[in-house]
Amino acid sequence: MDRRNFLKVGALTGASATLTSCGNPEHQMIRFIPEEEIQGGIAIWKPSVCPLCATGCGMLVRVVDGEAEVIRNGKKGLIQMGLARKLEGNPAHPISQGKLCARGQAAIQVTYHPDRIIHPLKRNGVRGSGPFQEITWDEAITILLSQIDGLAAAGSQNALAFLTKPMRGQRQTLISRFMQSYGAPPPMNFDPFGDQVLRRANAHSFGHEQLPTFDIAQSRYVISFGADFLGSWNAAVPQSAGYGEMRQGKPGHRGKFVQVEARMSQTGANADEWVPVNPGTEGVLALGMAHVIVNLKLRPGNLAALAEYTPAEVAKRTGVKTERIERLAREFAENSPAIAIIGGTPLAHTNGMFSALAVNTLNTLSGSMGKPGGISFMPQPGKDAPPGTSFNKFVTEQLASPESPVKALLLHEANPVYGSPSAWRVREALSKIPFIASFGSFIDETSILADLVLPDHSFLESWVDDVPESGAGIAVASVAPPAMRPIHQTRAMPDVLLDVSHRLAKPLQQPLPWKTYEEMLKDSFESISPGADTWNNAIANGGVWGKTGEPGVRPLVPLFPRYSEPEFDGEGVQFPFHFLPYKSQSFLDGSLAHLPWLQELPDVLSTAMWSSWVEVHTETARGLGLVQGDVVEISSTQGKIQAPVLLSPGIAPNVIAMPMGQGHETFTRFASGRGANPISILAPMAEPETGALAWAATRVRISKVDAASKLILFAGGMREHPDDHR
Amino acid sequence: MTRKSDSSLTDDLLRPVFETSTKFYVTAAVLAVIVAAGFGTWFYQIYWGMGVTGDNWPVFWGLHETNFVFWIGISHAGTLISAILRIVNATWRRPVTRCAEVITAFALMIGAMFPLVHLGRPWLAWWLIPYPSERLLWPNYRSPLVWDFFAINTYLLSSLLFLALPAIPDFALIRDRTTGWRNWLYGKLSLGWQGTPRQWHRLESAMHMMALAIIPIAISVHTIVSFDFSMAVVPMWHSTIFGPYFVVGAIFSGIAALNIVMAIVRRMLHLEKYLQPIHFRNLGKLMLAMSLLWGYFVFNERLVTWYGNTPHEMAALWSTQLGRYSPMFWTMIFCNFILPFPLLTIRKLRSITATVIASCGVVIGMWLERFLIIVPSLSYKGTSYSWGTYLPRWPEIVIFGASFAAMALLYLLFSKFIPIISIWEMKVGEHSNIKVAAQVQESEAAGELV
Amino acid sequence: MPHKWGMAVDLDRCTGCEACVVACHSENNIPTVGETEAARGRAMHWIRIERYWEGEFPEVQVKFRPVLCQQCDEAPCEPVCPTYASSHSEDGLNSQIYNRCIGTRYCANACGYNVRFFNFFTPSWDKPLHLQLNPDVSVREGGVMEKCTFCIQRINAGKVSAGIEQRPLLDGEIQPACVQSCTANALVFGDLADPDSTVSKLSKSPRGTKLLEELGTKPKVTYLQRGSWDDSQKR
Amino acid sequence: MTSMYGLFSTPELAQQAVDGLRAAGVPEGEITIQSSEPMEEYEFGSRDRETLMPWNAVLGGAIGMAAGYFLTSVTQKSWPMVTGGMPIVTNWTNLIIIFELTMLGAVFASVITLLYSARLPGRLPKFYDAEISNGKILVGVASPREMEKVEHALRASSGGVRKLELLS
Amino acid sequence: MKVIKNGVHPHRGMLTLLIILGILGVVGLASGLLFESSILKGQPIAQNPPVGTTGVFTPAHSSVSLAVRHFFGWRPAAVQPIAFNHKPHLEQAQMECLYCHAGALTGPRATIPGVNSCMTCHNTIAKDKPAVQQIAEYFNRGEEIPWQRVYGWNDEAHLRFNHAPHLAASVSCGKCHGDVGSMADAKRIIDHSMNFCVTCHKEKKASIDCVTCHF
Repeated sequence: MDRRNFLKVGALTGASATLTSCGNPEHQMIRFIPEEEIQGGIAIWKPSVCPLCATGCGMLVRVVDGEAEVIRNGKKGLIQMGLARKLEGNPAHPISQGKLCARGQAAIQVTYHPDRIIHPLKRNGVRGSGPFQEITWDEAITILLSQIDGLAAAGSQNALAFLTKPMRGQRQTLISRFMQSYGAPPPMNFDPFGDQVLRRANAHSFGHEQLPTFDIAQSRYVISFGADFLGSWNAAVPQSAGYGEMRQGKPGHRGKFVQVEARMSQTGANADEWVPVNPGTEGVLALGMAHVIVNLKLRPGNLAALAEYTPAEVAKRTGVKTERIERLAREFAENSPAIAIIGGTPLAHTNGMFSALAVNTLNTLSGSMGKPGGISFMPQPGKDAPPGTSFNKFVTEQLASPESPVKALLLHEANPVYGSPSAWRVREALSKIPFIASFGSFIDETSILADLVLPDHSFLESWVDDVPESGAGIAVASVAPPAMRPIHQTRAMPDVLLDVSHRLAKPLQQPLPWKTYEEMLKDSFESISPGADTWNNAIANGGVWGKTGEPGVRPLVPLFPRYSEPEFDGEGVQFPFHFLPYKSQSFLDGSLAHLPWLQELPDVLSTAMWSSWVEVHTETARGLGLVQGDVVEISSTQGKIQAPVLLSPGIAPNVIAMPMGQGHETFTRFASGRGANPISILAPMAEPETGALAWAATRVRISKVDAASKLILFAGGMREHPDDHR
Repeated sequence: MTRKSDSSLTDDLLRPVFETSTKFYVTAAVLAVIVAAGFGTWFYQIYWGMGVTGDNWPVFWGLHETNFVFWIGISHAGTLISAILRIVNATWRRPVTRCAEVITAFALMIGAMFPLVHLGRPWLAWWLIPYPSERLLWPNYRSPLVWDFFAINTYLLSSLLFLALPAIPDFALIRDRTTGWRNWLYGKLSLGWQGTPRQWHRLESAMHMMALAIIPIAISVHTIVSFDFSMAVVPMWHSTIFGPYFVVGAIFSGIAALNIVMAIVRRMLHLEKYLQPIHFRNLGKLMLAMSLLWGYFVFNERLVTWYGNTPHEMAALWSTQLGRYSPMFWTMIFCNFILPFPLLTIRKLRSITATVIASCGVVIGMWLERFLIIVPSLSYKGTSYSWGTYLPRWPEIVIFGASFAAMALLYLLFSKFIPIISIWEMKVGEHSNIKVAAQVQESEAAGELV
Repeated sequence: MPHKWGMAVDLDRCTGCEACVVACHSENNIPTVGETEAARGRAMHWIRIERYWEGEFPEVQVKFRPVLCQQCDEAPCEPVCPTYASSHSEDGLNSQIYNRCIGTRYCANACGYNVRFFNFFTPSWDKPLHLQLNPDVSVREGGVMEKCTFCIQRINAGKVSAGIEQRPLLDGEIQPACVQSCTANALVFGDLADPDSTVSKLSKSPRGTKLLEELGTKPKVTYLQRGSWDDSQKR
Repeated sequence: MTSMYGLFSTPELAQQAVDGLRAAGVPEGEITIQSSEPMEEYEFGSRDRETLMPWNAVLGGAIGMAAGYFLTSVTQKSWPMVTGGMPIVTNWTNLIIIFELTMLGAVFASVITLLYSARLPGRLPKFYDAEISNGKILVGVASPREMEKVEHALRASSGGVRKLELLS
Repeated sequence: MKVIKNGVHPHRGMLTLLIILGILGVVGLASGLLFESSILKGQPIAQNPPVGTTGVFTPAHSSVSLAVRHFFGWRPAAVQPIAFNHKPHLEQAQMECLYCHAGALTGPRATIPGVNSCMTCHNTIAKDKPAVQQIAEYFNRGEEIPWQRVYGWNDEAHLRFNHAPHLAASVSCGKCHGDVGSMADAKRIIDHSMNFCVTCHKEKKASIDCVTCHF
């Protein structure tokens, strides 16, 4: 053979013990022949998609060869394989624009997590107590088949349920098709801190039941009502990129940013003006501004509809000074394009819908809808599957009913036992279900209830696809092949599902004709944009994107919502403080608490690591005789938790706030038994129209308890120039 | 004068060498165990890593470094003082010099251990030795730690010689009074000393030359130790008075240590006849002078910082005056200033006991001073976000304790094998007993004046 | 012609998202010390976002400032090292040579910015987390000082490839992990020796300041102070 | 051959003996004196005092200084390392090393001079007498030419005189 | 050029000292452990069912003896599982080093060839030779041959060597690896000491910056 050819073969097998040094015990292990083409020591970049939040950033994965412990035909040994080493944003991808947030970069630890489930498991003891035993994939799939066929045989197909975290793209399609063609109800998704309220409001105002996309880069004035849009809310990465441009991207034009909220978030920390308001009155302030704008004829509008929102009245309700309201309104109108953003806490009150609509009204008045520097909605190519019902209080009540309507539950990466108020009694409800199979990669509070565990590949080991809901002005459909070969005996959930669907007693060949998920993706992408090498380009670039269809916004006359008073659980005398749980910058709603990098990442405002805390205003604390690190008991009508106090000047004196994410009972060695879970003491309040959990509608009291503080702070001083004692 | 006193004197001073009580063995054993524990802890620290100490970010230096400065300071008791006294030819020095020089030798050895103890990778410490290596690299002569290396070794070598040379005639003495292995051993040690006028004279003049050389060396050593801190741009460290400040502090703590040691030796070896109140009184006066000097330096340091009022320096300053470290600071002021002052000035109080009490206070106070120089500055360095604090953990404390045990043990063994008071110098002293007596009168007169 | 690597940090863009912090951990094999050690103040973050409160409620503001090794031209950390473990590279970086470090921790004390971190224990990774480690970067053992290197492995790799292709390095060709990941493009890295590079231009900006300039360490990191709404109104 | 010495209980007697020996015409160089302490107040105790020690010390210091200078500057040049924007050869700091080595040189020089000129370490002469360390002062002559004169001279000042047969 | 007989080390003088310290070290650990239990323990595993991976990766030496060996630079000569002979490959077969050590041209690591690349030739050539049959056995078992590295540095050298630029600067393989063609099995005949590298770097006007190699 000729030389080039030979070199290729040489490269194919590549190096041996070059990374591990001499004397390393791994040397005694046998080494298997590599199963892929490897260039020893050379880094390759492969596209992928970040699975951690709803943004759907496109990533590039840096793959360098290394030696992994694997099991091949029963023998343990080392194999040289391409290993993902680092995640970076995909510069070509319209959402991530080459960037990736802290969480996204830590996603790589999901793949290499020491507590990842490495083979199928079968429950082996009392449900929920933990002990599992290893089984083979054949056994596992047989069990699953028998259960599902059993239901079919009994004619109770509708007793099969599928519970997932919010899903998009072809995975969502696959699951709902599977359920539909089997004859089961559509899959449920669990997302209590999602934005159903805002989506619904947008449907009312703009005809899109979807999260908005903000062109912050082009806008000159951004006012945000409680939205942590630079940290944990909506498409944080592209929003941050836009924010940077708004600040310094346009010479001579430094856009202004105002944040309205009761507790300073990471986003609020960047604001030029931080406007604390009484919880639940954000919408009032928005309409107050609208009133001023219309009143001053800065924009045409129906003043009568806003009659009750005179600055004086609004000032009384919100606690913001009249002149400030007037000034903000004028600035907002005079510096177009201007954007008003609402998200997070304001929507988590019982009057969330009102606030959302109020802010939408403000946006409509500003006239920057659908324009550069304004708000638009992303086209959703290939989105044929219905979103699926949301798993909430009402569902749990049905499940908890003596005769549980669900006989078999398929679980995928949803953790309602941890993520819902204890008042929902999710654990009890799920325990009633005779059979639970989990596809998740970790044992958490919910999947520990499973009878059967079929561990999924990590996103780096499997085909990934996504259709982002917001974050870019153009249509985006991401797709990527596995970045590396699986390191454990896991199988991709979609493949398992397809396999099962074909091996059922009544095979679902017709609705799900594909052998593998890859084929399914290929078909769908070729249907999105027909073309010879669409598919190859897509998997090479990490997706397809472009101007398919206009970012449609139904032009609307401003719609003026009727005011509804926010309701709170627990009356003011006994429970003097508003309790604001908020999505942790590191762990979001808690699904990322198992990643050591994020545990050790100092929260940017509190600088806390490895701990949970409760933020109390400095003065309030002085009143209660509390100092930094004192452990307090936080009690609501629903229960009590303990957490160390963190003094903060950036929170309203009548509010205490606590980050979500810690307080896991069972979630890997890094998260288990650490800190407290604020969600557990939330009252089961709901936003009436959508039934979404109103997680900011709980009032609490705090009292000092005698306990060792677990507050670990990275920083010493709070202020740059501490006052001296001369 | 009569020559008989000679032999009796010789017998007194040699008694400890020849007679060994069980008390000796017990004490030695106990001390040895403590020292072993210290070494044990050190190797525990080497095995697991520096993390077993309380050091952290940003306070990377703690107890080990404090002890380093402290012991080097103590070492300034002996050689320096005896060298000065030698040059001014103060005859009352004769019984004191060797006790003092021994302190120097051992305190230095112990002090020089701590830079090794505090290293993250002590097995590489020999990279400080300048020698042509296959790495083609040499030590960095800009680093105060390398200066330390040179200065401390110079000081140690010359102190050891300064201690060893005048011991030769005493070895000869023991040689002549012993048989068997002792005779052999001391024969070797005495290098065949005969005591011809020539030898006596050369010895005297060599001691004189070395005394001249050792004074600047000693001063340079503690100045360089102070450079370890003052070279770094750290609040309260980066100051030009550190050199003299440290030297004074060193002599201060040194004299205190000497007083304590002398008192113990006096009691344990029954040398009341030779170590008389006069010696304690004179050293006490020296100590008082140092106390005043020290107080003056502390005042300067604080005033200048306070007046300068740069933000992070103020933080470090106030943490010692009113803040987290203030209890230690005020204890230090009490021990180093308020306590010794009356005890050493008021004649009625002035006794050996009083001097020793004062000395104990000073030793404690000076240790605190070193801690207060190192830790608060590091705690309040740089941007306030990165401020920190420090608490020692058991390994540091054990090693700290062991260092004292080591000092005691070495001293005990030394006094076992070598007369702790230079016999031939005492004999020379005997010739001028009258003169000494006269001096006593003088000094007491001086005492009344105070 | 030797390079002079420098960085500009636009405090007006920085959102405090801390993407840089995790990027740095991921790129440079920085150990995760764990809860106990973190509680003892041994957490390692080569780059950190300093947070300062200003004013009182309700008129309260926060200032974020990413702090990493300032790669001083006249670095206090360098001369104090007895073994040259911390010395100046040809490109003006404060290079930290792990194998030469004997662990005096003197450099960390001399550093006015507290950006040096010490391996108090030999780090460990629960398997298979170690499969993520970057093979282009050393894994430091206990007793060794470490700090931000401006991702020297990326700089060297860039130089090597440029050298093999016999072409000059392009501005922006080399990006440290933090710069690459910065979501708001607040961090800019480049060659200060090249007057046309973006970083040189930014470093000359009127908003530019140096951290603790009074120490006279001549940092190569420039901080562009936040602008204010009123300025942009005046323009 | 024989040599002869006397042991004297007081320096005065020793002085007499020495004078006597001189009178007997014994050359200065042949008179041996040994004592357990310096006798500088007495004529016999202050013999051959002249020494080059101070000059040797200075010389040693000079050598040390030179060594210090070369060690520092040469090694610094051998691999030019830049630290903290300082010059390659940093004389300010090198001065410290130079100083220490100078002092070390001086100390060593004076010690070496001592050992050399005091003939240390050496072997004990055959007629050393342990009585010396009890305060006796030895005055003697190794293998005198006129034995009687010496003996007479020594006896003149009261002191036990011993005669030794030296086999050498 | 210094020739190494197995286990010549740069600093023998430290041996005695180290032994003494070693003895004291044992005493030390004993007494130390009285006070405190293991430091290097991983995160506490709370109520997690044991489903994950076990074991810990650390750059610490696996044993004290290994640490000592590294410290003195003692390293036994590589003993290969199969008596591989470079000579015929380079002389008869006229192959170049880069045929098998292909990585050197493009990347940091020269790469020791895997069994696959042996078989590309040896499934036809010299099949009767016992050594080749051994190779075939490995191949059929689906295993790599556990070749041992001949050169290379200890981890604590923190050396990031990259072959590519050296080849680009047309440094011959023999310069650092000797004339492997003339040896039966490759021996470590050149001491890759810092002196060796730096001297050549100086000759070639290459950078002698510390961070060129150590990072």
